Amino acid sequence: MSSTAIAPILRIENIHKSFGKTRVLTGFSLTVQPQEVVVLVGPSGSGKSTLLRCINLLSPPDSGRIWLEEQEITAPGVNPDKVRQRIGMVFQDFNLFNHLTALGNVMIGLMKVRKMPKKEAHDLAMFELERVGLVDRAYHYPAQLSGGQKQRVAIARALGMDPHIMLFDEPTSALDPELTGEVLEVMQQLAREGMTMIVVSHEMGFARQVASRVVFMEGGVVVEEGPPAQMFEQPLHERTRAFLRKISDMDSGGR
Amino acid sequence: MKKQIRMWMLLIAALLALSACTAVQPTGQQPGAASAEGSGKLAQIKAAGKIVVGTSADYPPYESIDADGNFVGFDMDLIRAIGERLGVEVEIVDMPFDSLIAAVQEGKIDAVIAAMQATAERDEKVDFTIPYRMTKDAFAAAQDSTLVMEKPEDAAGHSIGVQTGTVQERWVQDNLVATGLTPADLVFSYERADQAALDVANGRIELLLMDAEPAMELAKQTGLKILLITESTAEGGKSIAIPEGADDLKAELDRIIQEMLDDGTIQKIQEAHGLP
Amino acid sequence: MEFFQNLVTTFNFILQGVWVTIGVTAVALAVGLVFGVTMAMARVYGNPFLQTVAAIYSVIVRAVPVVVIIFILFFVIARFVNLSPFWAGSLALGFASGAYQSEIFRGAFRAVPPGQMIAARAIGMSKLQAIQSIILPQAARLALPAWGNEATLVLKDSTLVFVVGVPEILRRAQQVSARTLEPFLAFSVAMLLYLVLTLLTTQILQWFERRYRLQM
Amino acid sequence: MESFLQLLHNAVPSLLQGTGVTLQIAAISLLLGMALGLPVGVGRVYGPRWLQHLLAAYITLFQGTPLLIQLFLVYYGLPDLGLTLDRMPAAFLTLGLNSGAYQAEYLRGALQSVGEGQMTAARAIGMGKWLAVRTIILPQALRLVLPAWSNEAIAMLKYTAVVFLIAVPDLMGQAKILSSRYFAPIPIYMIVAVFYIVLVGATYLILRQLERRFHIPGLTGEAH
Repeated sequence: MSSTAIAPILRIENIHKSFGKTRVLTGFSLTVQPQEVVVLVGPSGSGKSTLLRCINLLSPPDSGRIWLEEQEITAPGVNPDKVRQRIGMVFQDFNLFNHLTALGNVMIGLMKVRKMPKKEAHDLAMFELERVGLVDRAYHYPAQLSGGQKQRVAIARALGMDPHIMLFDEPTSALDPELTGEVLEVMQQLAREGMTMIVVSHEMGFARQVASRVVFMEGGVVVEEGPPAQMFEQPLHERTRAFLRKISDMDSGGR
Repeated sequence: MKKQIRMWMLLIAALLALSACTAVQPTGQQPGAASAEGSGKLAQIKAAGKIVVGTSADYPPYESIDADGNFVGFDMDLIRAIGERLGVEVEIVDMPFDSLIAAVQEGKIDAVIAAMQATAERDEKVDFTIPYRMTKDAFAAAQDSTLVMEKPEDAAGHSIGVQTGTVQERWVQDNLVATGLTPADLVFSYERADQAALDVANGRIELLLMDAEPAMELAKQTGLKILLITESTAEGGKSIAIPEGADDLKAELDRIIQEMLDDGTIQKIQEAHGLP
Repeated sequence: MEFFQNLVTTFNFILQGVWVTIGVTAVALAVGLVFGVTMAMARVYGNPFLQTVAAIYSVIVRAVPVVVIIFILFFVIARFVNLSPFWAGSLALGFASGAYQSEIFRGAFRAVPPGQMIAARAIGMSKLQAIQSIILPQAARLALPAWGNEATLVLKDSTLVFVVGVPEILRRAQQVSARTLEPFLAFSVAMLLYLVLTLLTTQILQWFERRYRLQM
Repeated sequence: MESFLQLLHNAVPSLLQGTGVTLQIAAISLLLGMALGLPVGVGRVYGPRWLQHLLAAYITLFQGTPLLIQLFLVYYGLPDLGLTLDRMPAAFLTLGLNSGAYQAEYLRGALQSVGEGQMTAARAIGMGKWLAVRTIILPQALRLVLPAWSNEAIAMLKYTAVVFLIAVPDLMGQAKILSSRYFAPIPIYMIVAVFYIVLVGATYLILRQLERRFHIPGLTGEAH
């Protein structure tokens, strides 16, 4: 993969997804290059979360094709479990395994999915917890952690699987405002380390600083995309402008 | 935790005390008081116009239930005939055999007719009329059983079923278990005689000990064979049980039974039910 | 053909026990309701003495098998009044159910927000009035799902009164099987009849629940 | 009082024997019920549609009918079909099948209350469905089900009291024999009631300890 920098890590082509009669994705396409940080914005119901779930096949698209590192993962016969190991995912409401400690949350995938011996899994899990700055919370259960800490454990859990790309589904929107910083910091650090990331978020500050590209989607398709500077200063579409103005206002108003 | 344990202990102590109190009551009853209360028994029954009689309707040809749910059998016809002579209606109540004595004691029923034998032990709790029929017991086994019995003690060491609260249960406990001939865990006390018979037929137990005639009847129905008919396990004859101290009732019933024995009424009813 | 005839005979014979089963269940539930609500009220709103009495009743009765309670009460009741096995058995079953129902209603009383009681007292109601007209109607609705569950349990436990000779479904099944010597047929029919009864009860209770659901 | 002590003296040895039988039946049936309830509960939630229906039918049958009829059908009825079980196996089987239905339902409730997010997260790190059920969902559900399971254990202890009707000499069976032997039903059944209270009380305290030992902060089922 690293031999040609031009080869995209992810290519999404014209995917459709409906739930019953509700059409959520209506011909969505996107290409992501290695080490890119793509921030996905759009009004609620525009299909952002569904898109992430399509990418790691948690809910496979009805039609259209997706390539991950030049392998078509929507092709029949592909084992979705194997695909997901290469895609890390972080959820809005953390979804930490409630019966396991922070350490256990990171270890379980290593042992059960990557089949690591316990000792090795332990060491790697500790390393990942250190990456998110939570070694001192290793033996705490989820209920004993703050929201921000939970989300950092969730990130460590995803990182433990050694993903080639990370998906973040509104990682800070369930957090109290004062706790978002620690999570965004970890994400920023990941970006610096060269992790490819697709982030659904309305944290405009983060988008401005970290994103290589901002994608505005609405009605299940990409309306407009571009580098943050361009998207925030002079978006082409009126709808993009209106939306970004609204959330910028909310952003500043909230602080 | 400690508090909980203490509470449990308290509860248990209270309950034990309570059961101790109730235990004293029935046995501690003044004989005088009991007979005073019982002296009106016959009058009570006459006044009510009916006598309530308990039975355990699982014992053909003595007592069973027919297709329409009526009580039929020798005992049933007999008690109805007695009721006629008493000049009262007869109401029959079906209950487990082992509850019958207690039910009389507690005054739930006025009398018991259930192929019951007047044993000394039962006589301490209730009174009995003169016997209306002498009986024998029978040992039954499955058709393919190779067991041969010449005397009751030959049952030693074989699994055996009896009905709870019967004299046969008592005999087995006293003569086979207490003497070490049969281990206690080979003796099974059944709620109903017919269930014990079914278990012999199904091969779950080897032997069944019960009254001879019902045993023969059940043996016919469930395909058992009778190994031994004996008098030595049975004591006395079949009597009607009535509350302790109900002397007037006893006198009247004794008189009627003697009359029926003399005039051949009982013989006739016996024959109607195939009893020799 | 013979099997069919047997089936009809057996079915008809056992069917007569259905009404007895329903009767026992209804009486036991009603008795249990009276005991349960009274004891729950004593437990939640009573003075320490009443609270203790109600707690002991609930704990002891629920720690003892229902069949043991039936045996004890069958003989205890007989000591005081002359009741038929049907009434004695039903009362005993009701006494047992009362303990379980008292737990259900205790939970329901507790689930009614305390503000309700305060508000009722504030408009000048006495404690008993408040319980009667404000707390009880709300608690009853809250208790309905658990109570429905208890109702089906009592329906099933009503087989236990067969030990004191009540001619309900199981007793009749046993009687007919003693005659026809086809226990499998007899008990299967009994089982089927029971299945119909419980499913029917569940349906009725669900309808009630939907009708009287309280938005809280 | 003296006669009561005499009665107690006569009754206690056989009642202790009966207690042993009662405990044995309760324990084995409970374990059997668990061995059955676990796969049935999981299959009821995660199995294919046809299996879910089949398991639902099993549960309805055993929850919708009295234990006593089930016991009679197994013990007295099955020999008609050529299957003659001895009394103890019949007791284990019936109580086990019955408890299995209840345990499956409790587990189903617990599994469903674990929450979608746990499954999604497990799938997201590449776990297969069954691996996720085994390592993520089930360990949580089993802890959630522990209180219900404790209740079931106590209920089982009490429900064993019907096996005397197939001539098993359990606590209740011994009581029946004793009460007709000494013609003292009320005191005998009261003593037996005390026995059951002690058994149930001890079981309750032990299970409470167990629940405490397996407690995990925040895992109460209400979190969702």
